[in-house]
Amino acid sequence: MTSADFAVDVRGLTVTAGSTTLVDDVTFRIAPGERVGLIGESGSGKSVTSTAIMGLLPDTLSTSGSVSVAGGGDNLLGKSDARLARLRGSAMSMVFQEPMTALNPLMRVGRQVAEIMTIHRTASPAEADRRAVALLDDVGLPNPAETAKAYPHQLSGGQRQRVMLAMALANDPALLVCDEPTTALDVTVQKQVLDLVLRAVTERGTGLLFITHDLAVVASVCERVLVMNAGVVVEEGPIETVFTRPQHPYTRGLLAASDLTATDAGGRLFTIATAAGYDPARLRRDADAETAAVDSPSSTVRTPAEAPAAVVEPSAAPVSEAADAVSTAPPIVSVRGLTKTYVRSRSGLFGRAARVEALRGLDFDIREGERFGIVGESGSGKSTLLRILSGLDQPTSGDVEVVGTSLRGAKERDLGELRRTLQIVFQDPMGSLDPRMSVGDIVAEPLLNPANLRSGVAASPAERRRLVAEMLDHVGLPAASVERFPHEFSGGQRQRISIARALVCRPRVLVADEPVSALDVSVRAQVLNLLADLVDEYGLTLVFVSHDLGVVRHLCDTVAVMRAGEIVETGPTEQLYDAPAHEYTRQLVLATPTLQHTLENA
Amino acid sequence: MTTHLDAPDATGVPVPPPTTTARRKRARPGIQLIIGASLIGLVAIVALVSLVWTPYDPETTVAADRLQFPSAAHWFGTDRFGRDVLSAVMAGSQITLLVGFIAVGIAVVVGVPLGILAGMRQGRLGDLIMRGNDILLAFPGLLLAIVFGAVFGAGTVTAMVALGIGSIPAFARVARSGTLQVMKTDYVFAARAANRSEFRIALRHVLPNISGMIVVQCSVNFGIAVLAEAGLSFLGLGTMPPTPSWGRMLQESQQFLGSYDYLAIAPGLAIAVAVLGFNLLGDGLRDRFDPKMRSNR
Amino acid sequence: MARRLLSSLGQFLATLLVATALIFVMLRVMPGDPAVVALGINATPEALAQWRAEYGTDQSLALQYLQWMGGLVRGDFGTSYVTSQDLSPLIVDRVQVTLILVGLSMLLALLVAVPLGMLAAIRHQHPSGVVLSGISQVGVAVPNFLVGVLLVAVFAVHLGWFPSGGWVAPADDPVEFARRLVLPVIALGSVQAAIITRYVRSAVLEIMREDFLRTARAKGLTKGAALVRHGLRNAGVPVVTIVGVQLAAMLIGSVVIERVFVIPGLGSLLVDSVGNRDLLAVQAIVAVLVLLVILINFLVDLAYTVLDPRLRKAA
Amino acid sequence: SAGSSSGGSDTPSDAIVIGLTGEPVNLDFTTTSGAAIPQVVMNNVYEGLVTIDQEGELQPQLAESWEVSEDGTVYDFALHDEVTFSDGEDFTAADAVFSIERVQSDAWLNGTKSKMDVVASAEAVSDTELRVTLSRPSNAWLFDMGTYVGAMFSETGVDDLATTPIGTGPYTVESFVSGDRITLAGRDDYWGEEPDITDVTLRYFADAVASTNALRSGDIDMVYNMQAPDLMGQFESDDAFQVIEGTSNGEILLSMNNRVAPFDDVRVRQAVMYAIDRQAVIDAAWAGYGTEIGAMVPPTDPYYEDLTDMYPYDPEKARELLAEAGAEDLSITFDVPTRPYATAVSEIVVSQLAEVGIDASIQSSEFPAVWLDKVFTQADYQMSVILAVEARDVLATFNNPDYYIGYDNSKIADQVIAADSGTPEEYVSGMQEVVRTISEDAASDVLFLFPNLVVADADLDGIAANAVTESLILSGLTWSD
Ligand SMILES: Nc1ncnc2c1ncn2[C@@H]1O[C@H](COP(=O)(O)OP(=O)(O)OP(=O)(O)O)[C@@H](O)[C@H]1O
Ligand SMILES: Nc1ncnc2c1ncn2[C@@H]1O[C@H](COP(=O)(O)OP(=O)(O)OP(=O)(O)O)[C@@H](O)[C@H]1O
Ligand SMILES: [Mg+2]
Ligand SMILES: [Mg+2]
Repeated sequence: MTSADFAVDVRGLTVTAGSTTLVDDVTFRIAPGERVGLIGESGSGKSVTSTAIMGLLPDTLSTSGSVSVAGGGDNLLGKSDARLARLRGSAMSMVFQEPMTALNPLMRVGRQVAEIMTIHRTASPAEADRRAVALLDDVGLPNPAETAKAYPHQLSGGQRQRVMLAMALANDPALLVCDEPTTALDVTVQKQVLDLVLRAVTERGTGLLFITHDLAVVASVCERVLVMNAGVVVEEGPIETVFTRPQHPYTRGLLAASDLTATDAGGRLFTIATAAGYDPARLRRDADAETAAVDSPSSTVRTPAEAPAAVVEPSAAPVSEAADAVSTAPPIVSVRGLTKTYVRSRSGLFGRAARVEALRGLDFDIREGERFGIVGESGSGKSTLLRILSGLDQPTSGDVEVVGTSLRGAKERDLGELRRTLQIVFQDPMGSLDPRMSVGDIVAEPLLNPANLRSGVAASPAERRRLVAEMLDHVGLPAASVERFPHEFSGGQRQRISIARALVCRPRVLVADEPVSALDVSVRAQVLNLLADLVDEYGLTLVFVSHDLGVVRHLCDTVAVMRAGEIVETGPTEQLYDAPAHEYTRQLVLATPTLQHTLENA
Repeated sequence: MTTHLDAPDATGVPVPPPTTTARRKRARPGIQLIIGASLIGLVAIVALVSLVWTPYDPETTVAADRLQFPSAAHWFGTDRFGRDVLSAVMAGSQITLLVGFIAVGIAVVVGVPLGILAGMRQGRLGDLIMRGNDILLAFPGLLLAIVFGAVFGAGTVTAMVALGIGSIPAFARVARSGTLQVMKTDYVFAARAANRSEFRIALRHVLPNISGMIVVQCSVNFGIAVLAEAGLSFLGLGTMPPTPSWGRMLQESQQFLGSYDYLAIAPGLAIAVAVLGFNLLGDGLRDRFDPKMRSNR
Repeated sequence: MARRLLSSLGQFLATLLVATALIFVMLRVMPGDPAVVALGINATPEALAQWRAEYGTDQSLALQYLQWMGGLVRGDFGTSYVTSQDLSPLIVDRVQVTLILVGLSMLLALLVAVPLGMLAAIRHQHPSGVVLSGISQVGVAVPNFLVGVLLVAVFAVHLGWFPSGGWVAPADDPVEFARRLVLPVIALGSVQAAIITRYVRSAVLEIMREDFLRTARAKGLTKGAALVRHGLRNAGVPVVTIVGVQLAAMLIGSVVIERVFVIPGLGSLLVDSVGNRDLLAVQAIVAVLVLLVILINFLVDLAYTVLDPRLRKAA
Repeated sequence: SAGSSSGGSDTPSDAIVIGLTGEPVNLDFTTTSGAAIPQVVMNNVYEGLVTIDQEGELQPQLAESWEVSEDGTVYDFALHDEVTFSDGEDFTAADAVFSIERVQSDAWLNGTKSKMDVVASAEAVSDTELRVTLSRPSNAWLFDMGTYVGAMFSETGVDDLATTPIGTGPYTVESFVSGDRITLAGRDDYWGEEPDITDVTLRYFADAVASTNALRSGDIDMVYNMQAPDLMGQFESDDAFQVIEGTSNGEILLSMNNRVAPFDDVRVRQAVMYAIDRQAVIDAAWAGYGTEIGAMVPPTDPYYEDLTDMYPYDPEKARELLAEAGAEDLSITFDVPTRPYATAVSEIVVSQLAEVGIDASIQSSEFPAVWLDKVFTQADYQMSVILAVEARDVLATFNNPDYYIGYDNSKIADQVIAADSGTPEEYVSGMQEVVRTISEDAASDVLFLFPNLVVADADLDGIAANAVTESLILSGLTWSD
């Protein structure tokens, strides 16, 4: 076997846990320098596949088939840990998803990078230290000599992921496996890291196995893609082909659900179930149009492409109608000079408190019936703002008025009106539901306080049961759900429970903090459709936070862009996208990978 | 001290996270849980039975029957006053359980609300509670028991109360760190947004979600209390005669080591069984409440 | 770092202040008139009054507290009511004994527990790991005085290999000192070893699930090497915590072993002084024990900072 | 250790290690009570004018001889010449005067000082001649001079009695490691016969088992006054050891509070006397060691009389007496000090009382502090049990209505004075009468005479096993080979 004709060769890889098969007969081969993507929904077996290749599966799982790595001899499956250890980090290496936990918190990062060279004796300790700094420089870390002496917690997520990458590339492996390396990162940082991976593997001729659930990302990095569903590779081929002419319905479904610019005849997003009416080819055509738009920022109006009959252009139409009505309505939320400074608790009698300026002077209005989006990267203060709007936290200074209640210095008893009119949906569908309460109790909880009800009179148990049942029906959950507990539901269903709880008292304002970012694309579309429907149905004012521009664009008519506690730009959605006035907004738009965009580049 | 690191608590038991996934799957109870529960069950049943029946009266001395080796009449033999050792071991389980229950009970009743309060009211009040807790931490239960013995007279009650007070910090810490985690969850925010009072939140959300950790801590401290009571009785500062107590039986048996070993074996085994039972139960519960740990044991 | 230290120090002192006040008040409510205990059952009222005046027990509480604290600051614990001896040298002696006993026992415990705990964690699915774990589980459940009594019965009385107890100062006779310490250190250390083994095991198990350990393996380290190079220090924090907690508990818990082996430690002195109603001695001993516990907590705190760079910038 | 087989170490034959229980808190018996101090220092460090021998007889010590005046109030002592204190000072009659007067002064706080009340004056006639004048004749006084009240101090050596006792005895205190040991060293310049064993270590054990373990493992050579009689059996069958049951002055006294119900009724007290099977108590509580004596007078006292038949074990009679007193189904509390003998005895006593219908519930009183405070000082108790160790303490116990027993001494007070002031023969018969009266009134129940159990290496000779006074006399000890 010559080591030149493949970076990795996987044949009939099957992984089982007891009687369940996690990965079923997977076969693929990556040529040196080739970039292959592996996509699929959560739980489809992507990570198991990649860990199996690295030989890092827990002992409780059993494998069959064969895995060969360039320079690693024949089948690695079942080889001893010591034998595999010689290959890991030299012939093949891996970058993991969670940059926060993948590095040893107690070791300086320079040492961690140098270690991979000393382990494999590819450099003397002193040489390794020196090369580590060079590698950190290679991956674009500022001031590499200093950075080498830092501990992981002193670096940002993106920086840590660069360190991981430096580590992975140190010994020039034939194969680099990246398991969702950018999922935890902001879009702007994601773009930098992706560019870096791309450049590194191209320069070194490294074979790349890139795992992600984000179709746009895979399109921007890889040449070829494997689509995995329930442990089986259902489709494989060049990106172009697979994404524009998918053969398998599952692939088509993924594409449809990922495309937030396409809606069906009813103006609703496609889901995997409704993907039949979706034409993937439009991506290619859209991409062309998009390029045009970005290329000529002067053109503020987007020209709808010649879409097939079944596909109607994004929600632009209904939204702009609403927008007109909205602009005349009185503000339901009014924010002036809002600041919030957190004082991290002192660590002792003489310890000085650390101050975090989470919000630094915000001004904006939200009008009745408006769909107000807030985008911004992690830590920009989005959640803080929402907490203040919903009266869960106090502003440090400035005025906030929500439905006529001034929140500055408001006591809990002054907030009755606010609590009745404004409700929240949170990001993590599991974390926002008390695992110890039945769904019925969870949804009924807001009804327990008579102050929350329009009537102001306590609801009888029977009344409560009726309202809960009605609400569950509205969000599309079976009536029997009442008796069950959150863990018995899927992520999408949990988010429905959360929405039901928020709406059971019929609020006028719904505040949603990244309600879909923890969800798979397939479910994401369903929840977004539901939200849109309910907002219409109940005539809600929506305040919607997301870091995903696509989602905001689909749902909101007005967008505020936040950065480091400030709003850098506000305006009608389309205008902001098409003619970003602020440099940061422009960066954001450019950094966000969209299928159209990347396919065009491919 | 600034040991508010939400690292391990006072007894050093790593704090399991709140049981967000507690009900996940009805996993089969672990072997530790089964053994632990059986041992404790055994002790509890013996204690209950001894309330109404023991083979002989454990306190009545029969001079003629002193120091008899185990026989059909006296399964575990008799002690130097001619009392039946089996009866004494059986009755001794009452004291053991009582000390455990009261000591743990005091610690839970005082420590848990304090911990929850400290966790929910960060700031002055919370700081104050935890400072007080740190001070209390400087007085180990055994030290309190010895000093309280001097102040109030040594005895079972003093021992229970002292051991209970001594374990308050452990519970306050566990409760506080659990509460801090629960308070960060979105379902607490949701409950706030739903206009629920802090008291209701404490009752409906915090308490149920930290109960797993508390239960684990209880079983750990139960074991600690049993051992401490035995140690105190050994020093003559625990349960006073004639009430049978395993620790004192062990202490009295010392002079018969080498000639009447059975006198030491019975109470020694009884202590080990009870403590082992509680420890296994604690470990088993921890595994159950902390699914992360489950796969690894 | 310096600020953190300073702040810990401040808390250390504040805790100490409150704790001493607590001790003082607590012991004043202790029944039993020290004068009667000291002078015995036939003492005349005049003699009692004279005694009280001499030792100042007839003064106001606040004054007595201030005097006591004043002494403490100067390292003077006062003169015992009962023994008429200067307490400071006595307590210094006893503290040394207890610290040697406890320190050596903890050392032994760590030497045994760290490797065993790791082994039990690495082999948690193999029979050997399960057996180790079981042994430690049983070890935790055995009262240490029982271990002590058995050790004496076997190794001192039956085999005669070691003395059955007693204490010889290291300066007087280092060999005898060591010989006499063997059994008590084993008795106290073995139970601690069992306890710490369990904590090491669970800390290592915890670490073995960490992402960065997987990273280490992905770098080319075998399971064991990854654990040693990257896991141990991380497991250090929980282990340091339990060592601190156990040390604090042993300071007073060793009294039982001191009793079994007739070792003149601080705990025995406390129990004796309580029995003699030697108020000042009890007060001083409790203060010293509390000071040591607080000191241990303080050191544990510092150890965290040394072990974990994430805690350094706090404050 | 010296001479012992198993230890293996070969300490020279002039050394011994003795295990004791009950450590002295300091060495100053003039201000601190408790038998542990005189146990160490009397006859070893301090000497008296006279001493009490193993049979309880008075023997001359620092006084070569003495004469008593016709009326029994003037004592002329002829003192030994050439006696020196351990600080080098000569012992003279002036020191004796100083010592006697010191007991009467404020410097002496211990309650036993009242024993010197009877002395009117003491004067040094010459360096070797001492005259003591009593305010009235007293048979008890000279005996008391053989106990620690009669210890002779040096005028210049009383500054630091707590740690540095200075006396004329054969030993000096070399070191005192509290909680562990006291070492004594033989004096080169002792006036009398120098002891064979000059290097004595007294080790203190909180627990009897630890002391016998130390003996078995060869750490110590003798356990004196052993508190775990059940261990004796093992040593009796072992040739390497000798076991001696000496007598003592200590009576195990089941005290009843004569001033409070139900024990203010003599019938109830008598019922208790009949209810107790004393031999059974000795057998179960103290493994058969101990002697029934029937009253608070040990056989070594001159006025001893066997009164053991006065209250035979007769539960039937006890029940009758109780019925007569209208005290059936009696419930009492029993304050038991936390001492091994007391807990052991109490468990049997409670069992026996239960048989006659007295329900005694045990209440532990920490000893000494709580017991002294509650039972002794405040007399806040119904029944208790205590080992009364002081020599000739029957009068101290019963001839004082304010004492915690609360015995109404109106019947005996005059008899006592008469007896003490009379001739030795009158003293004996008078005291016997007093004791009989006390017993008839069942003032309290003397359960048994506490044995002084000694286990020692078989090669050790000269063990003073009878603890007639508190003192443990070391000077006679010698290794047999
Ligand atoms: N150690 C294991 N034992 C048993 N089942 C496992 C184990 N590891 C993973 N699985 C199961 O294997 C399936 C595939 O998991 P995998 O982690 O590969 O999914 P994934 O595609 O990477 O998902 P995600 O996008 O969420 O990372 C899941 O159902 C998971 O529950
Ligand atoms: N309770 C708090 N105490 C101290 N600092 C806080 C607190 N909550 C938030 N912060 C800080 O305020 C800043 C803004 O946080 P916020 O959670 O609002 O950001 P975000 O935009 O929602 O980020 P993400 O997208 O990651 O959710 C961050 O630097 C954060 O660390
Ligand atoms: Mg994955
Ligand atoms: Mg957020």
